[in-house]
Amino acid sequence: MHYVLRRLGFYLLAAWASLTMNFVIPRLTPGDPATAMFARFEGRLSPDALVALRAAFGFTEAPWHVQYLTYLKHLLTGDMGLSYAYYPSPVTEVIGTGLLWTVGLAGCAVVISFAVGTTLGVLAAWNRGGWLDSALAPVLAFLGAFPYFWLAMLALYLFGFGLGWFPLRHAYSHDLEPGLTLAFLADMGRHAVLPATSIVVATLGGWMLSMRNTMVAVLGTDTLRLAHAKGLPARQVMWRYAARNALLPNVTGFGMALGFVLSGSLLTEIVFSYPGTGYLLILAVRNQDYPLMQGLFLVITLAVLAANFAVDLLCLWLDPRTRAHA
Amino acid sequence: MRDAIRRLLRQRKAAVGASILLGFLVLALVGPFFVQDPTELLGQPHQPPSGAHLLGTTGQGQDVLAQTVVGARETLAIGFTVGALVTLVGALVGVTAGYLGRRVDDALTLTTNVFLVIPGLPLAIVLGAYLPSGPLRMVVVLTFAGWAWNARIFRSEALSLRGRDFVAAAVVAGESHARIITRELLPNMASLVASSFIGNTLYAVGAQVGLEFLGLGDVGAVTWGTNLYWAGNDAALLTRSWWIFVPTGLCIALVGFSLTLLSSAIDELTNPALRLPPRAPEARPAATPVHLAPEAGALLSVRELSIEFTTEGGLTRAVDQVSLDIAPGEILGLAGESGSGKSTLGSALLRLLPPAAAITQGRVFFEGVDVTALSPEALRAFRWSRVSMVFQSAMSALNPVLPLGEQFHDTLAAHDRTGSRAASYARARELLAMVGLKPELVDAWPHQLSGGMRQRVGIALALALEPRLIVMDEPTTALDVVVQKELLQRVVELKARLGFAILFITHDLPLLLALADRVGILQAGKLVEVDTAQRLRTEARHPYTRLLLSSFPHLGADDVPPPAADVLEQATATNKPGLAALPGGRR
Amino acid sequence: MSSARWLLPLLALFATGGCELEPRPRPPGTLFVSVEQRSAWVRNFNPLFAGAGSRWPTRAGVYECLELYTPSTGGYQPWLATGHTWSEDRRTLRFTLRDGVRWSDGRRFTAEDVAYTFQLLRKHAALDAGGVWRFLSEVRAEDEHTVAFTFSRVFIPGFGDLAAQPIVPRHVWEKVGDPVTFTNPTPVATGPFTEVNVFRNQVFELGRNPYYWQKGKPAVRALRFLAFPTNDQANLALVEGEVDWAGNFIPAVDRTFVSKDPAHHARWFPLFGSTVFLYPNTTLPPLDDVRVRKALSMALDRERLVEIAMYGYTRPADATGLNDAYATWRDADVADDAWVRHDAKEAARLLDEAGLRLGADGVRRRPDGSPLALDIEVVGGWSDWVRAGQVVARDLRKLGVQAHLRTYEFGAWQERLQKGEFQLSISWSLDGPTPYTFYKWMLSSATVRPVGEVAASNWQRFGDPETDALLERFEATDARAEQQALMVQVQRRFSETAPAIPLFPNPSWGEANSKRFTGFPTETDPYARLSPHAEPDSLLVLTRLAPRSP
Amino acid sequence: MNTPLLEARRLTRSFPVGGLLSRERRTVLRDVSFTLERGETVALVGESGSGKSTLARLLARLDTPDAGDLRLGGEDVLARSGRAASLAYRGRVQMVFQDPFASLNPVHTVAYHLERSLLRHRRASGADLTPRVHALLESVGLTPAEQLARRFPHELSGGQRQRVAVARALAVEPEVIIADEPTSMLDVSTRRGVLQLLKGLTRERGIGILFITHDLASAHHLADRVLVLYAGSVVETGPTREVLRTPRHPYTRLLLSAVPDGADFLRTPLPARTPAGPAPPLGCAFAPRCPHADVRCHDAAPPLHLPAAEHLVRCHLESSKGVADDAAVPS
Repeated sequence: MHYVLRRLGFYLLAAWASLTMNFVIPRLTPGDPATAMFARFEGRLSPDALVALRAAFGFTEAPWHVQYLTYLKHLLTGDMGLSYAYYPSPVTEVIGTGLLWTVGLAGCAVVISFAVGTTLGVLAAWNRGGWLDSALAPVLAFLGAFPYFWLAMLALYLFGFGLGWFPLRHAYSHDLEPGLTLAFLADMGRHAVLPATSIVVATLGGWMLSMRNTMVAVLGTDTLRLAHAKGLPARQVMWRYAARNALLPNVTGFGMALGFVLSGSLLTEIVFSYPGTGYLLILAVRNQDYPLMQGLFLVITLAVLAANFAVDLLCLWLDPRTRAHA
Repeated sequence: MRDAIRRLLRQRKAAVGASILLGFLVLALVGPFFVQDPTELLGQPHQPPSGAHLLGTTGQGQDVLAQTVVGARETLAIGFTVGALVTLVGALVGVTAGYLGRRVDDALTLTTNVFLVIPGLPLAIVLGAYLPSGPLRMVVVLTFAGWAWNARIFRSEALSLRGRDFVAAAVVAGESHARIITRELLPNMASLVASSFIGNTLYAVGAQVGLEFLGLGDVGAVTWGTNLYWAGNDAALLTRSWWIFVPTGLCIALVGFSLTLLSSAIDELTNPALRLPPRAPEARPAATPVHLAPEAGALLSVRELSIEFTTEGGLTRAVDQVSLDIAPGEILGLAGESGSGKSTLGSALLRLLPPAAAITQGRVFFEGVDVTALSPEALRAFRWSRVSMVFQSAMSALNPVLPLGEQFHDTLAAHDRTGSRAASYARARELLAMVGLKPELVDAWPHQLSGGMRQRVGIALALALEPRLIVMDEPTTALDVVVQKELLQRVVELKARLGFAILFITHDLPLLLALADRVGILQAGKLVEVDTAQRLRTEARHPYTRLLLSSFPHLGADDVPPPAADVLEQATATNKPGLAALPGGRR
Repeated sequence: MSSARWLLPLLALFATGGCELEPRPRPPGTLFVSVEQRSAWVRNFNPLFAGAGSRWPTRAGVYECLELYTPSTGGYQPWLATGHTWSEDRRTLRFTLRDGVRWSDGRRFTAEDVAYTFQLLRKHAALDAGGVWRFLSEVRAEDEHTVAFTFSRVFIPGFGDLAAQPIVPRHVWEKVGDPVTFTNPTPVATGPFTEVNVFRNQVFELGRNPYYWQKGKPAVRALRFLAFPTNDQANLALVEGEVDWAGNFIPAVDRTFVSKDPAHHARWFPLFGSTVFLYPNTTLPPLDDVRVRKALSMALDRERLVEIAMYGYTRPADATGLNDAYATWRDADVADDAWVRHDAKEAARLLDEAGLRLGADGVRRRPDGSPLALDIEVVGGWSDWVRAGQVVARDLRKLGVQAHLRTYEFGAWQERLQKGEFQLSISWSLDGPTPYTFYKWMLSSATVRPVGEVAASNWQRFGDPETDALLERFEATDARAEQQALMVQVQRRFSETAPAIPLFPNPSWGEANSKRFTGFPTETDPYARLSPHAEPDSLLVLTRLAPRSP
Repeated sequence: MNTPLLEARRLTRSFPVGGLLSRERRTVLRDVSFTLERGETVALVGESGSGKSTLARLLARLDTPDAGDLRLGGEDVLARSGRAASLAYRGRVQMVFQDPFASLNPVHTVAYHLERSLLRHRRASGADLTPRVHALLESVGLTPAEQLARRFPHELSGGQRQRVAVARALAVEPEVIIADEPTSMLDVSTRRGVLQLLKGLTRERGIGILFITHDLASAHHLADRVLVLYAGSVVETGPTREVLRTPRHPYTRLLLSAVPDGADFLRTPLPARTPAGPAPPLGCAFAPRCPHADVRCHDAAPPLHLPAAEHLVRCHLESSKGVADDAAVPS
């Protein structure tokens, strides 16, 4: 338990540090949201509105430390304030429109990519020099070299626009009532195919390569020699002895990737008009929507921390050695 | 260094990667002089590829080819600059943290970890908003958002190097911190620096293109990212003008691919295990046909056995026409120095040779069965049930992620010696007790045991299927003498009870003489002498045996005097192949 | 792996051409509109707070105003009010309200609601986007159908702000704690569409007001809005026929959209948008010299600029800087002034005259010998203006000016512009029902702020006392002839002083697909602007549209 | 009495266990005292984990003790700090590491390693440098020196590398060499040569050698005196022959009985018990394994006793024999 508590302590510290950074960075940027808001009307609003807007946004000239304490206090109470860009809707509501979809799309894509890539890596390492290793690995590496938003564009162009096999945009069809009905789930799946595939294709090679390399190292160990010497069936040696041991570094990377995708999928979301947090973030930055930005940062950061913590626990379960420090 | 680069270029991966990259570099440097002005509106918008515009025109009527070629320049320039900067910052922070340790390390590591969990892309976006536009902004933003990962890698590398003796040796020699970092640590990180630089460049190109695609770069410049940005803005999709974004995407992918190839080539260079192992040599008929038949009554008969490795320099013979026999219940010792082929010989009895090695000549007969001719399935059944093995490094040979009971169960189940998991565990408890361990340890994980205990587990495991022969490959080398003796006493006791034979492999001749019935001396793959322990101790004939005997200081009696000079010369004159560098060869 | 396997054959397949995406069945009579570009909808129907991200058409479709002005016809038409009268001293304005108007909950609409709405504006300054309470002193419901606005000074242009104000029901808003932060999830309003049938993150639908005061209207059953985060996606949906009405910038619109179905696909981009300017910072030499400003203006090839940056959707700006909404105000003589026409020779001559002579290296130098280097600032993400900036920079370089385009993130750019910390910057201008607003922003001394202080208008920081006097006279007259005469003089002052360099008037983007609905405004039937962005014109369009009979 | 060349008094070192916030420490060395004379070889014997390497690092000034004194020629080494002081110390005390594959930097040539030591301690410079390098290589038996000097470590065998390491230590002309298991990683046939080389150093150059090993036979072969370390404490010390012939401490006896020597090696039982429970916090660390342990051993730390001349034992059993006076023993 000590180990778990220690990790938890680190994550709390990291959370605090990133929250502080979240507070500082937006405030370093020039300009203020009222003028930004004003500007979005491109001349259809009178200059007097600016004064009114400033009043409405409640700009305080309070010293930074006071603002900071208020900021922390609000966060602790789950109050992220009102979004400027979607004024006067609360940030939580705005984030709520996208979070689940991003987590769903990016989460599924990363999990699939990780699972498939890792499996391919295991097989490639097991059959060194086989077609998987010598042909598929370079192909995947080549596909992985494409920017994934570009793959998304191409997929959209080919399968959505050109062939019409998949919807061009959105997470579900507008005429379906969201719910746990078969029709809706099928529709949702159809919508997720292209965006998820573009992420999977772009990241598959990385997982495969890293798993293959760790696996190759494991294959050279005495653990594997012993397993072979014991006359264990090949499949058992491959999965239970080699893959289990090679999995750990990949799992650690998986924690990192989960967090990365939560923010990194934003390009894909934009290409496919997927109602995720990615576009919200761009919108928040363009409008200098501090509360929304901070809210998104908070959510993304906490998600990353939680994912890493979960991965720590997973490692604890996967690797008894870490339990020694527990 | 130059040697390393030469070896790198010999690799096909590196050669392909380097030539693609070089091609793009040349394109970026020279290309812009040969194409039209990429910003000039030369033709009609959205024109498909034609003679006038080889790759068509953009939504504004600019030449796509010109944009692609000119775009390479800034994209690659920023990519390489950021790659270098991120590597530099990461290396500086990481090496400082790793080398100085303590407080500095704590602070820097915490900072690094915090940066690692803060999502990079949003960070870059926000930072980009603060800085004035231009290529410099991209460089600063990407460096700021990307250094942490590198710092982490460099820190762990610095940590592992710092623990290496040559750093301590440099300290003892009186070198300064700065000199140790620059002349001792950094040169050893050359390959890490190179692969980090390449990886970071890959990151920089990708992130830069992504940011520019979002319109967060300098959209006035001509780069690959802005090309894609304009492709989106100029309705490439709507007008079905695939030629606007496809060439740029392909270029990015090719550059990325070449970088991936290079980095994987560097990985393979530094970690030979990643390279495809050379093909094992084919078996050859003996030059002079000999009658290969097992000795009657022998448990194991090795006949004219030769094992060869494929190495870069060609074939190397690790075991050279060795013949020996082991009687039931006998302990045969096999002594030799590193590279003498003793472990290779031991593994060959179970056909456990590394991929690059193969039995090229001779036979191994076990109870009259030719082991070298067994089918894969028969071999699997043969292993462990007839001959089992104890490794030198039971510490690392046990599967760290399975409790001991599982590892026993796997073994028993693989040979259909168990009805259920419960039965396996019961048998495991029995076996553990047999080697003097507490039966409760069946639920323990390997890391919870000391080295001596793990070696006992190794022996218990070797006994699980009641084999007739156990190959013990330096089972006590890593142990303290007291533990060694406890263990060996237990082994001898079990042997007396269960009647198995042992092939005991070690470099420790005195130990062997005390333990074995007969001892064979291996030198450079050849069995130079086999005799009873008693006789060897007093009247060893081969000079090499005598050299070995004299190498060990003795406690009680006076030391054995070194052999006379001529004998020594004769002993070492035998060509010693450079086997130390072989995979599987031990130092 | 699987994706990799089918990707390659499909690339080949694609080369032979694909098929169209089959459209999903649509609810009949439902109009699909694309106005706002959002990745997800957030429920907000607050019509009062202009800064709020309320869903379109809250301000002109859900809620309504007293009288409607549209530049496409150039006049006001009665709406919630049937008419208005000024008192003799021009200090009191009375609106007569329409009889028989009901709120969507069935309650009657009265003068009390109008008075209450303006009281809310008074109480909450943030709601008073037009600043009406700077010239009003009182608003009173004189009887059920009469509202009287008492002015604190004579200010004729104030009528426009009052007439355009969306009116909210008193009986609902009385119970609202803070009208500024109220998201008004279920609006009670007088407009044609008030019922929120569906509201999800990707789609929302507005249904008809059961009590709408125009009998038999609206003919459209419901409005449906899909969330498109980018122009590209919105345009695709339009081209595919998913969207019936949109207000997007579409590159090469005739080819990409209109030509797909010329019988039904229509676009109308009248130049009613605000004029885009190249603002010089007139506090900095040599930009304080009118000859230099005019020289820079004459260096620009505007024909080419609008072709490149705006796909030829607009025309070069004339010397008045006015867009086509003010066609009736424009003085043809002034408009024809030479300083906005491309004339490199004359530009060079003017610069020489201003002492900025060409050096041997082809770069013009200031009298002190330093090269004349000017930075043009523009927002990085606004692609049309970036293109414009690229053309401007190239043209200025031809003149011997070391011109560089600098792109900034919006906030940074905005701050530099407002604080006067720029040399040249590309930005918009301000519009109102009359050119008064536009020129006040351009020339009024009252709007000049010192450098370093944020200025909401007059970024070039140029005040002309002569114009101040003309504008003051304009504020006090409602006689069209006099207004016209004054504005001609103001236009002349603008052309003489050239405080900013006009580039082109912005089009008002509007596209329609008449496959399922008829009645969209067109160039030949300009009863309103086609652009759904254009408020309050959307009210006119929404009440005119009708589904085609199947 | 002369001041000893190197003298350690009650050196103690502990390391923090656990994370940042943990205050727990594990004592690795406890009150270790010994002396080393010119031309003398002292062997430090113990099993892995006994603190041998920690002691070596302390003596090489790679680490600093928590408590205790270290004197070189009577001068308090720990009192002086700073780079100059440490450089001066390193000019007199050098170290040879256990693993010759790790102690030479793979990117530098043999010559580089030696030149750095020579330059750093101003033992040679300029034109003098190369001849000195060659001479050093020859002095450790590496010939032809010119050829070997140009090689990289990976081009040498283990024995050759260890000779280079010795040559590097010799380059600074030290008075003390700390040899941390210098032969344990070497091939058996080359071990003897390296031991002979070290032995020669004490004889010919009067260098004092602290020889750290787990192998009693090597200690017997090389050392004049021996210190037996168990769990961070010296349990027995004295002249090598004396200690190995008549071991007094049960642990020394255990170690001796485990050395494979003679045909009946496996037949003689080990004089030890299976450890029952951890070492008592106050008592003797060896108590759980000691066949003779009684109540005292679990309750109080045993004092050092002097059963014979220069022969010290830390054991209750010995002290009860009452051979020598407690007070006479410096501890």
